[in-house]
Amino acid sequence: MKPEHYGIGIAKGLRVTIKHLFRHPVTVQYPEQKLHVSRRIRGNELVWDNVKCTGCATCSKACPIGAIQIATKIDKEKNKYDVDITVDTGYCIQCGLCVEACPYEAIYMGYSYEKAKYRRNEIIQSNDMLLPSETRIRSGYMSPGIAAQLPEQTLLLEKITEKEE
Amino acid sequence: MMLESYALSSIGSALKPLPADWPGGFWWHWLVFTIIAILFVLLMVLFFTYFERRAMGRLQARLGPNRCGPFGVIQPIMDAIKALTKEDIVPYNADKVVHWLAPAVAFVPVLLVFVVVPFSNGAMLADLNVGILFVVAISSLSALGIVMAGWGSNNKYSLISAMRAVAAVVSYEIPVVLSIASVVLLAGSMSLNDIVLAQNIPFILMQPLAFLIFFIGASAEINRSPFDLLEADSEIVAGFHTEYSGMKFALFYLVEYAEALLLSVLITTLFLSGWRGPLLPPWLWFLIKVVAVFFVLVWVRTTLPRARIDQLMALAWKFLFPLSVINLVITAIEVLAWPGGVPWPMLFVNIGIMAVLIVSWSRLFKFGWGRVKVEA
Amino acid sequence: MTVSLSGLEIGKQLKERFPGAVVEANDQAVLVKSESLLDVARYLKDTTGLDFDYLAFLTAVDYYDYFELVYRLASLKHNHTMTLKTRCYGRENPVVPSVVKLWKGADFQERETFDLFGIKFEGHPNMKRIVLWDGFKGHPLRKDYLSDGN
Amino acid sequence: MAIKTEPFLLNIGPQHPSTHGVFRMRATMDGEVIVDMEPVFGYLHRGIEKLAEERTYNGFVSLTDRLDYLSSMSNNFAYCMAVEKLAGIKVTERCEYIRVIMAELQRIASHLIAVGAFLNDCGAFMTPIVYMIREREKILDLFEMVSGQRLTYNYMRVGGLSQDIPEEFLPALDKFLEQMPRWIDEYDQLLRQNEVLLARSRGVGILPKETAINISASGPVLRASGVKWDIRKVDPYSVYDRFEFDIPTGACGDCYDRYRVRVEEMRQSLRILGQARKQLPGGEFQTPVVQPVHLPVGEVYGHIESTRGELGFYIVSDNSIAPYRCHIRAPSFLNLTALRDMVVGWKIADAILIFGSIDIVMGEIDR
Repeated sequence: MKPEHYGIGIAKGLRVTIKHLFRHPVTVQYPEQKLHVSRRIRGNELVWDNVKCTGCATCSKACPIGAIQIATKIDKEKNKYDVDITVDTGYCIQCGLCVEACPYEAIYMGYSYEKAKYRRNEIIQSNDMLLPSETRIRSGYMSPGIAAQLPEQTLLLEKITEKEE
Repeated sequence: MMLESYALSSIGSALKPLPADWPGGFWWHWLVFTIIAILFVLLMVLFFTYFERRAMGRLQARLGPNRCGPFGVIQPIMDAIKALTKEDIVPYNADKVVHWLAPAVAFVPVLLVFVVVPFSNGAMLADLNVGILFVVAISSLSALGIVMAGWGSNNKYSLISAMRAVAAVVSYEIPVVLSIASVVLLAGSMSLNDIVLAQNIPFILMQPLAFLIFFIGASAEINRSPFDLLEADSEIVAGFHTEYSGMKFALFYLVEYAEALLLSVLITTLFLSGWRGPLLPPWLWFLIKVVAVFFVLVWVRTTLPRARIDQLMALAWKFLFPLSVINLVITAIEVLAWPGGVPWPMLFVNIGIMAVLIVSWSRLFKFGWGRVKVEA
Repeated sequence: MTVSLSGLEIGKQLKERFPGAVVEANDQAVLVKSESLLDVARYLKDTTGLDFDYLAFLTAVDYYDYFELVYRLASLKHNHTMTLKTRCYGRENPVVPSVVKLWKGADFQERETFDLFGIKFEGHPNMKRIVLWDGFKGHPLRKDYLSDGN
Repeated sequence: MAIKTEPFLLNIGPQHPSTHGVFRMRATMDGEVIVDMEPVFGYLHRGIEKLAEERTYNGFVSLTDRLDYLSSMSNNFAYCMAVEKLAGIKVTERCEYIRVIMAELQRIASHLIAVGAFLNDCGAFMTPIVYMIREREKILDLFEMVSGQRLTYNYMRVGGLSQDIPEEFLPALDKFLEQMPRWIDEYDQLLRQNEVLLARSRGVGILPKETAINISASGPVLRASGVKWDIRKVDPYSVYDRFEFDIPTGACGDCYDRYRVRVEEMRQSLRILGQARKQLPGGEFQTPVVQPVHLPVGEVYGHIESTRGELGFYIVSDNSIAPYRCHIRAPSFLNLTALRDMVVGWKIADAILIFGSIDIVMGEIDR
């Protein structure tokens, strides 16, 4: 038997760790440094397009959780067909099935991810709160047109390229 | 850091070796060095916690603490404030007196040991002529605190940890003392200051095997990785300090790092020629060496997995103990063979012996044992 | 490629060996009586040529009138599989024999089936709930289960 | 034992640093030695099998992500394959290849966590897992690119995929395939020969071949015991019959073998990925039939080699829009059966190690 196990494995391991001392750390200092997320990110808070929406409630049926409620009514005084949408983002699991199901591309996933709320009732959003705005950017999930306008995703693959041996 | 270095430089140079005409004589010396020792331990522990987290972060391709103050240097102070302001929880049914006493009992011995550590030539609180015996005797006392903590917490994990502590400390004391004995043989004195003075060649070269045994044994005794079985977080949660919070936990934390500091200081003194070095002032050499040794500790901790308790015991009794006995005998013969002078042959002979012993003994290394037959 | 053995063939073999045990045998599965399940399973496991040494999974389906237990067996030796089924009747106290002695892999699965369907496995060494707590009322995977526990 | 000792009960978990979720071992200890052990779980039970009966076939895909949350892609794959088998849908070539690429990337990602967590349980303080999570992060970036999420991908659909891969995916994949082998080599250097790890894991927690088969173990746990059984080879699904790869097996089924099998599997996955990348055809990513609404009456069992073993979906259809019954054969659930036999007689430290080497995910066990 070869005389082994006299510490050569430990020495090799020590070599690997000391090598890392001279490499660049991978940590991202989050609030200061931000990476671009994927163009297709399924961020929180749905974005709703009130122009395209017909109130067909396909999204509501596709939702596996039942977080979307859609009610339509005819407003006789104004002679208008109203869509009343309520999304309980607290229940939303960000699966994107509603976006996929919508036949009119009237609902989008949100692009942002820092959408924590202080109060529970702020989580339940309806109608005008769901419209796109500066803070509610639409994500390119299932809509390549929007995806092309969003910044390119930062890849860790390209960030860590040390170790050329 | 700065304060203590200033104090060391001014007082350390003034106090060489202990001026008899110092006003107040002994008492001034006692006061000054007590303060220095306590400050040294506390400040170095603060620095070490920062340094360890930072170094470990970098070794793991992370950054480590970098938020509080420039480069995160205030982090240990913030941690201390947090620990002080936290609620102190004593578990229900705990042995309250023991639970309360344990952190103090663990901390005092560690602090005591620094009495005999020379920061510069003769710059120490007490130049005991049995210094090394004092170190060995006192330092293992802190295991008592750990046992008290384990027992007093009324927690099974803590109890397991306490039992491990007793076993580890008792068995590792022997190889550690034997390896120190060979150093003492070479130096011809038990005073730490004299040991440093004897190291024209650092003893790490003269006694590589003793150094290795001391390093392994002492890190097992102070439960540094890979022998951190007392607080093996993946097995017994946090070991003896599972049930401690707030300041009491902080004291244990302090003990842990003070022990690591003690280990670094002892290795510096015993094997790395202490405060001696060219160009730079002695106290700076001392600090550099201490930090360097601590870095090796951190490095090892980052890399190695943890041993098991029976493997820990086996390592002490089957590996380190015989090797340290052999090393002691060889050293004794060598000291007789080359009395005085610079024993260069000894250096090469010892390195050769170390290599041969380690390779041959490692043949005994076996896998897969340790299962206990359990009757159904 | 794993060969899925036809239930018809095995059903024929079983009919010769255990007359009256096989209720139905179609292309996909063999349905046996629950009393003779253990014998049939032992036969399937130990007979050379069949060697069903691997229980891929075990589960139950609630058909209101009866519970159907599905055993999917596989043989690592010959790389073939088959599905064995049995039925147990009654909603109060349905009982089937346990196959833990043959395949230890059935241990947790039988407990789970007991937990979620309320089917007792006779001969299981540790027949108690596994994913739900002990005081839980009802068996949730039954089709007539309502969330209030009735 | 000469000394008469009294056994005591130790609850390892459900909140414990290394029980990988809310798992509890009710261990009867004699000092440090475990004399009896009973696994207790169910803290994460969500009744996914029941939920499947109330969702449409496509709607349930997003819930399969929550089964084995470290390998959502494999779960999607298995479920979609089972439903397609029942509905008789043949998916396009391109879709099959993309699915295989995703499943293999997922295998690497999941094994990285498994190996890292195992080494962490072994006491290597955070280092291996931090390194490995860094590599996993690169894979998650790729997944995020195609599906928009980093953990619950919900990428595959019955009859295809939700979207085609974006154009920047393939260059990134090439880069990953080029980098990854070097990193795996480095991890091997880090701890493969480490004496402490060898002492801790060699010969510890041996699962003999016969027992492994008898307890229906699968995946790396079964293969480490020396059984050459990989669904990708013995029952090739999708397009796995077109790739060349080996099945790494262990010698005796100890913890070290399980660790090595996982590392070797990562290498084999890279081989498959390389071939799949080369052969990836163009064309449609989805069959024209997108939403199967009413599936024919019948039952089907579709299984794949998930990262943890044989993941199967047994689906009974009654021609309604939802499955009548959907049973999930969860590999970690069955691998866990072996735990008691492996643990008894070993010390508490080994128990943690053995438990870590089985590599369970609680989401899959409790379902």
